[in-house]
Amino acid sequence: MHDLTDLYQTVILDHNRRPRNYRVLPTANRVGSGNNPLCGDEVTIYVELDGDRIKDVTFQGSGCAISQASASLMTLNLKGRTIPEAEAIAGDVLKLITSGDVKDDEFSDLSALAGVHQFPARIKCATLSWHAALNAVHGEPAPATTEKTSD
Amino acid sequence: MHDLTDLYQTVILDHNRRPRNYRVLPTANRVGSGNNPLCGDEVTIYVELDGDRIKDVTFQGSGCAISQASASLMTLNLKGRTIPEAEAIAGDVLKLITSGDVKDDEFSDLSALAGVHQFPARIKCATLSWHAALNAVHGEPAPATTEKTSD
Amino acid sequence: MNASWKNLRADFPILDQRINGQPLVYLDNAATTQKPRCVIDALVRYYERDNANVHRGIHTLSIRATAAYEAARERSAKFLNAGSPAEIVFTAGTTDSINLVAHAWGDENLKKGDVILLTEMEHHSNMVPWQLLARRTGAKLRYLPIVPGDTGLLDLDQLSSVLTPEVKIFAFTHVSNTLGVINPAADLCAAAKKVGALTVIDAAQSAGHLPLDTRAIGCDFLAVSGHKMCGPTGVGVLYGRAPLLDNMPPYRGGGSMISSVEYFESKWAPAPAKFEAGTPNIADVIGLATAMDYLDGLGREAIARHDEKLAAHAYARMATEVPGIRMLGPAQHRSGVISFALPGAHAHDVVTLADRDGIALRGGHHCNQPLMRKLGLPSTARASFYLYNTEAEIERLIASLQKIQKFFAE
Amino acid sequence: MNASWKNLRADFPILDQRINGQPLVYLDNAATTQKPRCVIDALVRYYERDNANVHRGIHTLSIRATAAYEAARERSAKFLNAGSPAEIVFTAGTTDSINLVAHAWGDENLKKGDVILLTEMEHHSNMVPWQLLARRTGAKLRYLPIVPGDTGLLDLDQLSSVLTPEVKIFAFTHVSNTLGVINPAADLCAAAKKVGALTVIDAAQSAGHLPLDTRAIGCDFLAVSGHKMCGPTGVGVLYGRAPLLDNMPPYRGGGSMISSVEYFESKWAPAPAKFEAGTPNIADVIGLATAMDYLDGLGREAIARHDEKLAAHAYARMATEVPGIRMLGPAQHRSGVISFALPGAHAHDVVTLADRDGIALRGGHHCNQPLMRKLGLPSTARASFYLYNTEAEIERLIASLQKIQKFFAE
Ligand SMILES: Cc1ncc(COP(=O)(O)O)c(C=O)c1O
Ligand SMILES: Cc1ncc(COP(=O)(O)O)c(C=O)c1O
Repeated sequence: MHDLTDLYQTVILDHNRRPRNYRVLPTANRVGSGNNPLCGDEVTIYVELDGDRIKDVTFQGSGCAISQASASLMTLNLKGRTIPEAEAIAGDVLKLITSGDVKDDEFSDLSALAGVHQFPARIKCATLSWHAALNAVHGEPAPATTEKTSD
Repeated sequence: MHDLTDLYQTVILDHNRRPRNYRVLPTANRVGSGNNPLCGDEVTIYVELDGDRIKDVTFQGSGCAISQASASLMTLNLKGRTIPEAEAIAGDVLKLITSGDVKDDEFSDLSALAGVHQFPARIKCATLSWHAALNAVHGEPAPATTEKTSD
Repeated sequence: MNASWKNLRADFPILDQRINGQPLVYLDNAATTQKPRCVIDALVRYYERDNANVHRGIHTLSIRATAAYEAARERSAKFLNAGSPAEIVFTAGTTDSINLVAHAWGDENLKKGDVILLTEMEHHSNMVPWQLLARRTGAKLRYLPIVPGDTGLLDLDQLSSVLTPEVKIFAFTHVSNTLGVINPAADLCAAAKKVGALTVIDAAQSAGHLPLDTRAIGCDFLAVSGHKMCGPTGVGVLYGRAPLLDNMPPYRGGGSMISSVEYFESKWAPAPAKFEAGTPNIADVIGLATAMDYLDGLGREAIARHDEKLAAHAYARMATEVPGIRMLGPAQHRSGVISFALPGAHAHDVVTLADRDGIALRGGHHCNQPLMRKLGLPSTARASFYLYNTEAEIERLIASLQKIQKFFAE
Repeated sequence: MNASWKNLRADFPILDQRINGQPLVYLDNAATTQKPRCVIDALVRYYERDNANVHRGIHTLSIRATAAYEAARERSAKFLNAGSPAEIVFTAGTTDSINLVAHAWGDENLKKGDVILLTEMEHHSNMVPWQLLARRTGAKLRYLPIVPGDTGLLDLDQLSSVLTPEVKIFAFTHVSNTLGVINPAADLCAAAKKVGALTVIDAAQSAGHLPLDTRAIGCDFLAVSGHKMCGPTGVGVLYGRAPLLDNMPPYRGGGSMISSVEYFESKWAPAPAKFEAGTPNIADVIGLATAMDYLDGLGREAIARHDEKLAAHAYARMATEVPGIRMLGPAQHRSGVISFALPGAHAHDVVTLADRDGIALRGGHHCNQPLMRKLGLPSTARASFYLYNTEAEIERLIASLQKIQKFFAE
């Protein structure tokens, strides 16, 4: 319980060290951004939407290992999905991150995020890129933020 | 110590019941006013100044027994005095009220105010009319207040 | 929380003392209430175990402090039946809450020709912020009068003539701190809604004294002081409906209320964070939540019944057993606040003399100067009852008042 | 008060606990400090014996509470070497104090064309209130830069070119909460005086850490948070020179700040009452005065020497024993605040991992977003030392940082 390796699983450390799809996507037709004003994490998601399908998705940004790994895993898991599929996956992952309950082993690498729920201060790090990706896919212009923004 | 009769001496109860010189002074050429914003006491002092001398002095106002008696005693003790004499008496009385030290028996009735110092919340009640009287004598237009005023 | 009406006085350490040789009878509850041991313990526990700054922290103490602070927000939302915790802003007290609305909502939304409606019984804290706002914006003040006489009830017959479409905001007290009057808050809010006016309720004297349901009342804003409901000093709540808070600019600028800051401009966090600049009063917010638990443990219905019963009893006894006394406020259907005047005895003298008998009263204008002038009184003495007061204490009050009257009559 | 450096840790009950199985090492003092038992006891004593509303009361408890509250004002005046207690306004904290000045002084005195001078290292709480004021008045913001590189020292060579006669107010931090830099406050105030600019010092990180003499420094306003100097949360001080406070309009309206109220206009009480609307945070003000006694019992010179020695030691050890670490702020002549960045390990991960070793650090932008951007860092980890920290704790920090570095390098 609350063991550090619950949070920093090998998968996470690996994705943090070598984030996948960490680049601007020149063919992107949707962009979503997100930030955590309390700690300064920022992420931008680039999506190439082909009709209903996420043809490609990449990200850039700065943040902790959890947020980088979560974004990296997000790109791998949403690429090639239709919007409804992506929504379903994102919903399951957000539930997983906040509850820790792994539904079944349909999540392969994503279950590495299950340990985050034991670290309440880090949950927002893990969820940020998923919210930003949903925003991109939905064409929501406002940045996702862990606190919602106004000005 | 701290006995109620220290505060409400017979002299005070008497002056409260039958305040002396409680009236507007038609011949007044100086007027001074005072208030205690925290509790709402108000007093107006009317002075007829004849050169350097307080020919007559009266008061009106609302307030507790201490403030009424103190004002009443003030009129009796300042009437007929020169300005320097009045200043000296007022100075002694203010010291008496805050310290309780009766210098010698030069104060007859005024020593009734000595008990007030044991009741810190009531000191301002006793001093208000004296400050207002000094203001009147000095031709100070601003009302005396236990807290000083600004707006 | 196992608050219970039996042995309730033992929950309040301060009550167990003598003042001038007599057991303390604390009847100054409208000024501030006493604190049960559980509230004091919550402060101690926080400082001894969990103290850390909130929100920005990732270490264990900060996580604990943040969790407790945000739990207090949820507790407050439940206490006031707000729509969500995001409708709860922690402030320094009722005065601060009202100033927040007057600044953040008022400066943005009021202009010349608009009217701010108040009532004649408002506390200075629900009057001066609006006077200042009127000065800044050119809006005008208007007052709903009280009926002639000493009951102090609002003159509801005049409501429709003062609550006109120019009224943009109607701020009124739920319970008068001088008269003990309980105003018909839901009716006033419904009437305001009809002309499109927002409502601000000063709940300083009702939160912790009566059941208080912001949604049933239908108000837009509601202001509360912790220290008047068994909580610590220095903390209060502003309830505001979410769409209003969301669209208001901030009041104070600083840490924690921002989404992003650059050297020349900033973006704000969403409400409620937008209104909580700087390190909040963490310990006292947690203490306030504990006070809410304590009060709900006893039941706010039961507290209101207790207060009203004591007040009606005291009112009746005083009116008959203290000859010549002038009683203010209604005889019944009232809160636990009773103001009165003794002929020949100024309020300050009454309070000083009662204090000699160990009884804590208040005397003065009770931050109601205009109301006192209207009633033709420079000041009154006030006895205000709360959950720990007893009928035996009323007997001591009556005896003391009779003695005081004699003292000044002699 | 018999504070003593020997056994000082025993004065702080919270330090005696384990976090994740390890004895707590609390190094988040720049966010908030821990409270000695005497401060906690002062709160308990107040609520158990003396609790009452202040100023308007005549009964015994109210006299006691008022005396203690006003004694705390005298204590604060002495602590800051103010000219008189009337120069001490109690607020909710540094953020509240700065907002008070920006509103009450700024709205009245600034106009288009005027300049508000800040420094590049200001905390959001000493930046956003001025941004809001600039928006309201049309005045402009200007910044005194820091020198290039990581020491974070102010670039004083540029002072004369930014501190021009259009500058009406110069607000700067005494000690940086991110860099640990101690700014030459007296020199900056003297320079401001030459061009006729008022000065506002953010003393959040210096009060309770260094000797602090407002008259020697020559500032016009100075803002303090109680919770960062062993005091309770929710209370702070604004020092303001008497002639300035006397001429400023009020900030918040309400009870106690008035001289007389009528339905359509009011007159204000003199300062400091004019700025303390509503029931103040009585208990925490009293607790703050107790914290001042505690700190002066140890000696603020001695505290500053202790902090600086620990910080210089930690800085040197970290720089040599944690390869690749990027250290911010000067190596010496500094406060106890040290920010740093570990290559390959984000600040949040550093903080989470240090917490596993029982060490409380902070990670993020420390309410210094523009400064962080300027330094090219999204965030840093921060260790901040105070009087109860020890060299042995620095050893635990070094060991933990080395472990963390390995963890992310593997
Ligand atoms: C330099 C500095 N200024 C201002 C503040 C704001 O203080 P508070 O949050 O207590 O209002 C802080 C602390 O957060 C600070 O470190
Ligand atoms: C009716 C009413 N409104 C407002 C206030 C102001 O509350 P506070 O002083 O806690 O800000 C009080 C109490 O003093 C009150 O009785």
